[in-house]
Amino acid sequence: MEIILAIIIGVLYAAGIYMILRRSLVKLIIGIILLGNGANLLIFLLGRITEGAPPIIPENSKVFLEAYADPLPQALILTAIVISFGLQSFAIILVKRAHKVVKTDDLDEMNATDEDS
Amino acid sequence: MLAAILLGFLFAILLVFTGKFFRGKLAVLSAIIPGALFAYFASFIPEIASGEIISRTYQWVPAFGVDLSFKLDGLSLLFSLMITGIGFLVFAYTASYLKGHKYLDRFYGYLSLFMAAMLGLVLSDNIISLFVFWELTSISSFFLIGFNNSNPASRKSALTALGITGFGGFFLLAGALLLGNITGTFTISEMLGMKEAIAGSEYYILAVLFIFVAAFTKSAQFPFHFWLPGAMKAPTPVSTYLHSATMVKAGIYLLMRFTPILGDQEFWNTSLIIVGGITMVYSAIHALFRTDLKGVLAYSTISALGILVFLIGLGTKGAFLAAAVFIIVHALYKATLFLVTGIIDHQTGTRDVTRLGGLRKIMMPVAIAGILAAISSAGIPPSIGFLGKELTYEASAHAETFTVIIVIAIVLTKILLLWAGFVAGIKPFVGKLPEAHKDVKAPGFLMWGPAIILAVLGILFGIFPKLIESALVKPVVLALGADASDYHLALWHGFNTVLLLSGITIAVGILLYFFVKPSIKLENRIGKLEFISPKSILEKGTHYFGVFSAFWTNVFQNGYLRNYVTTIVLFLVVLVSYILFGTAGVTIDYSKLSQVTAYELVVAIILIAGVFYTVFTKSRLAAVAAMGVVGLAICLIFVFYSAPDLAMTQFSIDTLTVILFVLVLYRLPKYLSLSDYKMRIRDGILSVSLGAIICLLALQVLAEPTNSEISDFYAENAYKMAHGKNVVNVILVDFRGADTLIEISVLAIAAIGVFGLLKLRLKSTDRSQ
Amino acid sequence: MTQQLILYPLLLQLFLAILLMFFWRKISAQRIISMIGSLIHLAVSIGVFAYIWNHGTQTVQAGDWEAPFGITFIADTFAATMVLLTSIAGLAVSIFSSGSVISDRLRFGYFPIFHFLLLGLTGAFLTGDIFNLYVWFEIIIISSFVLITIGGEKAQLEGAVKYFTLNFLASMIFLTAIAVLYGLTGSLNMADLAGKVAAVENRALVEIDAILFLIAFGIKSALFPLYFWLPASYHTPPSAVSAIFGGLLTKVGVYALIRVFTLIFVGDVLLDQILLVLAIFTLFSGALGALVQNNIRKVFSYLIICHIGYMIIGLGMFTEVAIAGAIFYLIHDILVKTNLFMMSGLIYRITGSNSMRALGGFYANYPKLSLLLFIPLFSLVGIPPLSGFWPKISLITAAFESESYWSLAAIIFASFITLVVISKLWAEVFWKDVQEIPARPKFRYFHKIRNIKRIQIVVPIVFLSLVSLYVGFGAEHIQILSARISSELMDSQQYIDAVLNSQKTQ
Amino acid sequence: MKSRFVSNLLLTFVWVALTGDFGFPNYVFGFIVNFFILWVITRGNRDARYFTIIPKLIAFFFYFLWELFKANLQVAYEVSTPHYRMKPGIVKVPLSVQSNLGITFLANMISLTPGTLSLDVSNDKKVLYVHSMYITNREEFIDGIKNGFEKRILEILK
Amino acid sequence: MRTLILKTASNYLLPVLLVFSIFILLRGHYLPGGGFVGGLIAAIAFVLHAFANGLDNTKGLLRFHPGFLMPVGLGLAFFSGLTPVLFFDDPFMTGLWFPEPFPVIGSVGSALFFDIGVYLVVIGVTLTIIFTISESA
Amino acid sequence: MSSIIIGILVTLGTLFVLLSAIGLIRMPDTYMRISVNTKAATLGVGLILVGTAVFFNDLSTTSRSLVIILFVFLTAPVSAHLIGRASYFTGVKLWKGSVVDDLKGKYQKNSYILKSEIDDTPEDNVDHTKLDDDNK
Amino acid sequence: MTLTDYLYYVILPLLAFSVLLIVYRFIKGPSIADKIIALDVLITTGIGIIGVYSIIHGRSTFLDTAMILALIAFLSTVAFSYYLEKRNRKK
Ligand code: NA
Ligand code: NA
Repeated sequence: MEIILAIIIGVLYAAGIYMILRRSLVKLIIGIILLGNGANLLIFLLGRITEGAPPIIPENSKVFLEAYADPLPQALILTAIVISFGLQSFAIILVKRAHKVVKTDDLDEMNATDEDS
Repeated sequence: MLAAILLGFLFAILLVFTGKFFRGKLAVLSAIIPGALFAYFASFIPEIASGEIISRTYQWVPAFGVDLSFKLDGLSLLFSLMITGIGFLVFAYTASYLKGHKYLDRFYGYLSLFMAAMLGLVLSDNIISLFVFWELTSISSFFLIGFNNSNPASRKSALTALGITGFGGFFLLAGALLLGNITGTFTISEMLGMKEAIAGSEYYILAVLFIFVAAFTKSAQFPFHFWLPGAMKAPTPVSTYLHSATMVKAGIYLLMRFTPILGDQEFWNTSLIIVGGITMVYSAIHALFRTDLKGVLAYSTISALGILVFLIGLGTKGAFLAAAVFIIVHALYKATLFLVTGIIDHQTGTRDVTRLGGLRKIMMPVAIAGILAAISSAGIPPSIGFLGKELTYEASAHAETFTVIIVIAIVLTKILLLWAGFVAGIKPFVGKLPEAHKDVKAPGFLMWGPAIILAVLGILFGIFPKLIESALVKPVVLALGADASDYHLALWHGFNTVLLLSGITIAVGILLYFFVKPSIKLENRIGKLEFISPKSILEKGTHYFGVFSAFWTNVFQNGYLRNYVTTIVLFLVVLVSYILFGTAGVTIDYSKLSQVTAYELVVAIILIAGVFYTVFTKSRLAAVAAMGVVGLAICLIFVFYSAPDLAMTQFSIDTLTVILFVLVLYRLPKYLSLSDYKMRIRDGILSVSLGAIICLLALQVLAEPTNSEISDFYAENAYKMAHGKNVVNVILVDFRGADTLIEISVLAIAAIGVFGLLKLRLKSTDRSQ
Repeated sequence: MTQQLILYPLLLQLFLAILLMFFWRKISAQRIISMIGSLIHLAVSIGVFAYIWNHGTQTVQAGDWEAPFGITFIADTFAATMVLLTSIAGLAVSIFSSGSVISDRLRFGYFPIFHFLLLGLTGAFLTGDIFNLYVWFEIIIISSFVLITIGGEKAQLEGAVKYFTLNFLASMIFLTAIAVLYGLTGSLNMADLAGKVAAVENRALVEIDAILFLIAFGIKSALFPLYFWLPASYHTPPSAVSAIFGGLLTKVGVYALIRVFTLIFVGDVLLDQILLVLAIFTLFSGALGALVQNNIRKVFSYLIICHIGYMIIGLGMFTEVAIAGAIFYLIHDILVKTNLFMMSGLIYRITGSNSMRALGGFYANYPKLSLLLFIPLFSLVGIPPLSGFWPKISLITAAFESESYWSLAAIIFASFITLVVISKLWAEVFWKDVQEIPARPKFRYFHKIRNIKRIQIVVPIVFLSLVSLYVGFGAEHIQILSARISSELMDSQQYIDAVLNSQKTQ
Repeated sequence: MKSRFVSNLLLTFVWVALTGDFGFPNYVFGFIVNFFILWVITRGNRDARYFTIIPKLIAFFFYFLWELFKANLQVAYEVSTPHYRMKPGIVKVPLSVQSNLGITFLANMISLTPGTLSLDVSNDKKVLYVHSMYITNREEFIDGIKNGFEKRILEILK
Repeated sequence: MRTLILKTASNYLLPVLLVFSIFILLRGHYLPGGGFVGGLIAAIAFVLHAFANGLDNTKGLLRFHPGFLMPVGLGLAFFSGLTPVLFFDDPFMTGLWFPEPFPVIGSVGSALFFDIGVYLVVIGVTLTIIFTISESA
Repeated sequence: MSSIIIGILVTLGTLFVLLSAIGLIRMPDTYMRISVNTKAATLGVGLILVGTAVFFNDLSTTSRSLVIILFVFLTAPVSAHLIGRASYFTGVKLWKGSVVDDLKGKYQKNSYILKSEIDDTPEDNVDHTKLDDDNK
Repeated sequence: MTLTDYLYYVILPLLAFSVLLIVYRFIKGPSIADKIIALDVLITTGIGIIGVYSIIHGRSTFLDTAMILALIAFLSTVAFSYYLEKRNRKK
């Protein structure tokens, strides 16, 4: 499965960047979300995956009795997911405002700040 | 000695706060400072003449080996006296010249700053602190040259001067550090003993080149000379001070200071002779084509500096002697001529020599000063100029190679300089007084006094050379590493070739003066050749450099976000694939990977289908819905691989994101497809390469052995020590609780940001505040 | 209580941020809390610095979980210095903000976010955990997103879209790098990683991971060719915001680069070469960019990029002298860049413009202010003995020692262009005759605002100018500090011991 | 007051079911938690009425299951055979139930039964618009609903 | 949305979802769940209510601006981490636990208060964002 | 024994899910697709979860399974109603074989107030011919 | 054949096949409502898959995720409907 997950991650990275490279504001956000998912899955995969063994200590035991998945990457991803959520919400609103104020859908037309002034 | 240097700085700072006080009649009082300093340095003459060297060292930044160590030997004494002596006269002169000027206090501030920096420069025995003062002279001269800063030309020449001398400054720093690197010390007097080591070092040429660039830029040597005529935009006291005795001589000082360390090498000598030679001839010729008095003086100054460089390059005892004398000669007559020019300009309002004449009738004392200075400049006996010229010819005639060319060059230069001296010192005073100048008033004593003093000194030292011989000249030669104790300065050395050359020079020079009058026609004629001058080449260069800068900047900072992203991703792809494919080689160890199962495959397929649909659909809403499909697939992946917490969070957050999208979606732009086909292909290739690289990288990493030390610790202690069984949650709230605390702060900030973005509407008056 | 001392700057900032949120609409109270809090923060940071200086590197294991299992906070001399600089710049900008940021912005959380930003910076300097560093980076970028958009003007929003996207990209690359690092070593503690990364057999993967870190931090620190977000956005927000951005934001990227490349990825020739090449191009591009700008804030923006090159060139040469130079430059640059952006704000307040073409006559009209502004401007140029000069001694010396002549050329080139740019700026803004800038009705010109506000705007500039004068004239102290930091960085064993062996000795 | 107490009790049962811990402390804790929640949301549902007649509910449940199963088979047949035999359409069903809860309950039951879908309730709460796949006889269809689900719901909610 | 069905359903779903969210919050230390997910579910409950009943009704229900939960939650989380520093001179965020486990909840310690802080912040943040957007959409 | 019960429950559930999936493909218009799916999938999942409850045979799992079933059965019809109604006024047409449309002309344009009788203001009402979909 | 094998080799592929059909409908549309309903069914099916999966692995923990799915999948449908209503009203 690792190989499939690796391909999925590759697809998410590729799609994320591809969408960011479009000129449309909405596509930019979607690209950001896809890229974020890709990065999270990468942590997940590289922290090594285990099937059917959540890192939860059984009810009547103080330690794990059998194999368990590495909990640390999961905690990291949780943190990353929540942070990405904050960033994405902000991005969505930023784009909405930018669209309203700058009055363009086209990122290519948002280059006034790079021009000499 | 530190106090002596700091005095100028302190005075400058004082002026910031007490400026009003010195703006009025009391301005002349500020001359007390250079005057006192002159007296202070003059008191060292006997000691220095007897061969002593006075040193003082103050700790500053020992961590860098940078001290404020000062050394007063013959060379620095001569310069100190010129700096303070001429400084004294210029300070006094200014009080009258800029009388009532709104910013007189500032002017004195810059002058004092400059004087102090100059003193520090010539007294420093630490090459880094020398550099510090060197830069301070550049920056204070920037302010002096740009004093009339409302005039664009003035600003431009200040910028040019700072640009050129600043440019040279960096080379001085590089040279200093290189020398420090070779010798292990920044103290100049310690370097003296390491002459051989330096010359033998593989970095010798480089070090010398660095020092040369510094000296040549500061002392206006070809092809860096053109900032100097431009600097004539400054008020005349500035020109007097900077260009006769001080700033432009800093480069000369530097070369002299390093002669005993770097000199006596073929590269050193030949380069100096060539550069000095070209400079003196080139600019002496140029002087011929000027009508502005200050222009004439500027070019003759450059030429004189060329002579000095040339003499240092000759490197013989005689040459050093000639250089030492010529420094004094030049300081005296050039300062006089500048002062005189300043008076003329101040009284008549013009410096155009073609429109000047007969002024002796109005300002006799000035005329006397001018004529005496011209005589000295022409090297006519009994002026000290004659002495200087004789010594120069003597040294040239003893040059080891290309003697004839050298002699012709120096004689030609001297002839032209005679012309220049006469034009500046005599021409305005003789002949008929133009109608326009009938009502010109005579200048006050504060103006002509300093000129007369300097002019008279020029004659006095010529008649009584003993006055300066052992006091000033010989200690300089000693400081340059030669012993001239057996030599005696005198006007008369009997009939010889040198005297013959002198005669020819004076005769031809005077003839030239009578036959070639300065004229606009001449000036325009040379103007046509301006396009090949270093100045215009540099200006063109600067222009194209600006064009290039704009081009380079706009290539990268082109305003298109997608290009920025492309560059970054391309950079990543290229670097990573270089290592991945170039040095490592990709191998995938399938044995370490687990089996692919059917339902996993299906999850993968729906995820990829969702992604592709998101990317290629033309509807925003469908794209958002497809993101939901992707989110569900990821959630299922988390479930399949034992991460229920993640699955829950991922799904909740996905749903919230969908809600967010939906709430703003109809305010968002349409899901446009703006890129053309070619761009899509290009971006597609780039994105796919990134995806492929990440995929391969992941597989490579998976083939590496794992280390579960940390997760084992968590598993072991989650319940026993942290009282929890959901290890993920225990990590989040306990083992790595700090992460979580920050993370919720991130959320709170995002919420505040959203709130502000949507609710804050600035009134139009508050825009951009 | 001294055991926890190094956490106090962090805890204080977090406390301030939360406290300020409780005072949401009471902006006068916010101003006072922010200024007093920043003052206390400075005092605490000085305390921390003094303690580290006297007692050496200190660590705190958050949650009392021994390293490498919990999150380690560690203050070596480098970190303590950065925290101190943050508090100095923070205090200055806090006062400056009180005077210059309009109340509408303050009503929407300016001060809480500002202190969250300082919190993030402090945390990034103090953490000894790579993922924790990521989280601090996120708090920094989200705060900066909010600060850069607060007010939501057109230019701000345009700049912010780029700023956001590229910084988000950096975060993702950072995350990717952490994923690879964790996959290779199973650890996140930086001291622990130092040993574990060295033990990884597949060096190519380590190299690739280092490249990923380089790009992630390179974007943050505005290295060539990753700097685009900076010139696109730094001139758009209120100048108080630009000030803290210009002074500290890129520097935290530099800090991370230095940290990671002296502790975890050490001794890789290829990486050092890449760093050098990037640094040289950074110096070059930044300088050229600065040369062609007209808006003074844009000039400073490009100069930020340019001067990042000095620090990275020091890291790339990787000798003790070179890194000491980089550190010295870092210290100098934080103070001066913060000051310069505040200065641009002052100029804007006075004239209503930041365009060099439009401005003029400053020297004639505000001589004392001009002399004040001379200090940061020419400190930046490195006119000796002002602060920017000294680090060049180390850098050029290092260039000779490592025979890196391209570096030498780049250093001289960049210094020269900086000189040209700043003197041109001086001539235009200060010397040129005053131009008629159309008066803006209702604009809160400097002469129209209350006295206390004027003081709040000028005092921080004076304060930072004095500090940079101290750096210049007291270069001895700074150089000793830089050299000590450099030697600590080059000999990372003591850092590792402080983290991993502290429990064993207790 | 009474209804709030009842809902509090009901929610306590939900809580206990969720946690799967039937110990007494859990009841107490669940009660406290739910009391707090009701305190927070109290304004929204003053007109709340809860089902109290458990047997009727159970009977209804089995009736519903039967309807569900029956209709599912019909749909299964439809889906798995090649030709369409449907006569779909939207039918207006007049409502006898008055309360919001009743209407919602009815509409949902109709939706849950295969082949029919409650599209919307008119704003005056008089009619329910139902989409059905088999409208052979319009009146028969309406009667089926009125005598089936609606009747039972009216009984329960009485 | 003017739909009676949704309105009625959401009024019944709201308390259920809130109960559920607290349930998820409290069991997080033992089973999947915790402050994040709990907070998200609580927020989603209110959002659902807002969709069905209109924003003003939901806001009326809450009685205070949801943004207020952010400093409260942050303060709680911060304070639970600070307690060991202030009172026990232990490092920041050191876990403090009551010696005996409580019924239902299990062991009670600073981590629980921390998680409650997280819960409040997540509710505050999510609702602030969504309410703000709804208001200005 | 319990395995067989579980097997039957899960198999039935899965078949219902499959049925709804096929229905989703086969049904000719959106309303019928909604109609088919809301139930088949719901019933299917319900059966699978009953199977799960039987399998684990403990209180906590059973109660969780029941809660899921409850949630699914509570929300599915509401979803169906929402999406069905939205389909109607966004202009999704009934299958050509439909025999009756009592809803026609009863949604007021813009406000989507739904009337129980057709009144005399037809110009206010939703007009299917002029609405388009996001897809187009 | 054990129960686990049966679930793994018969039931899961069947559910997977259902998922593919649903995704097909999602992509095909044609109306946005079809996509939304497909997404809804997909999530419901996901709940079923999780149920089966938890039997296979004997870990009831996964049901918690199913619980979340059941609860909040609803909300995205609500949101989409809300959008459709708002969007059309705006026209
Ligand atoms: Na190291
Ligand atoms: Na959790």
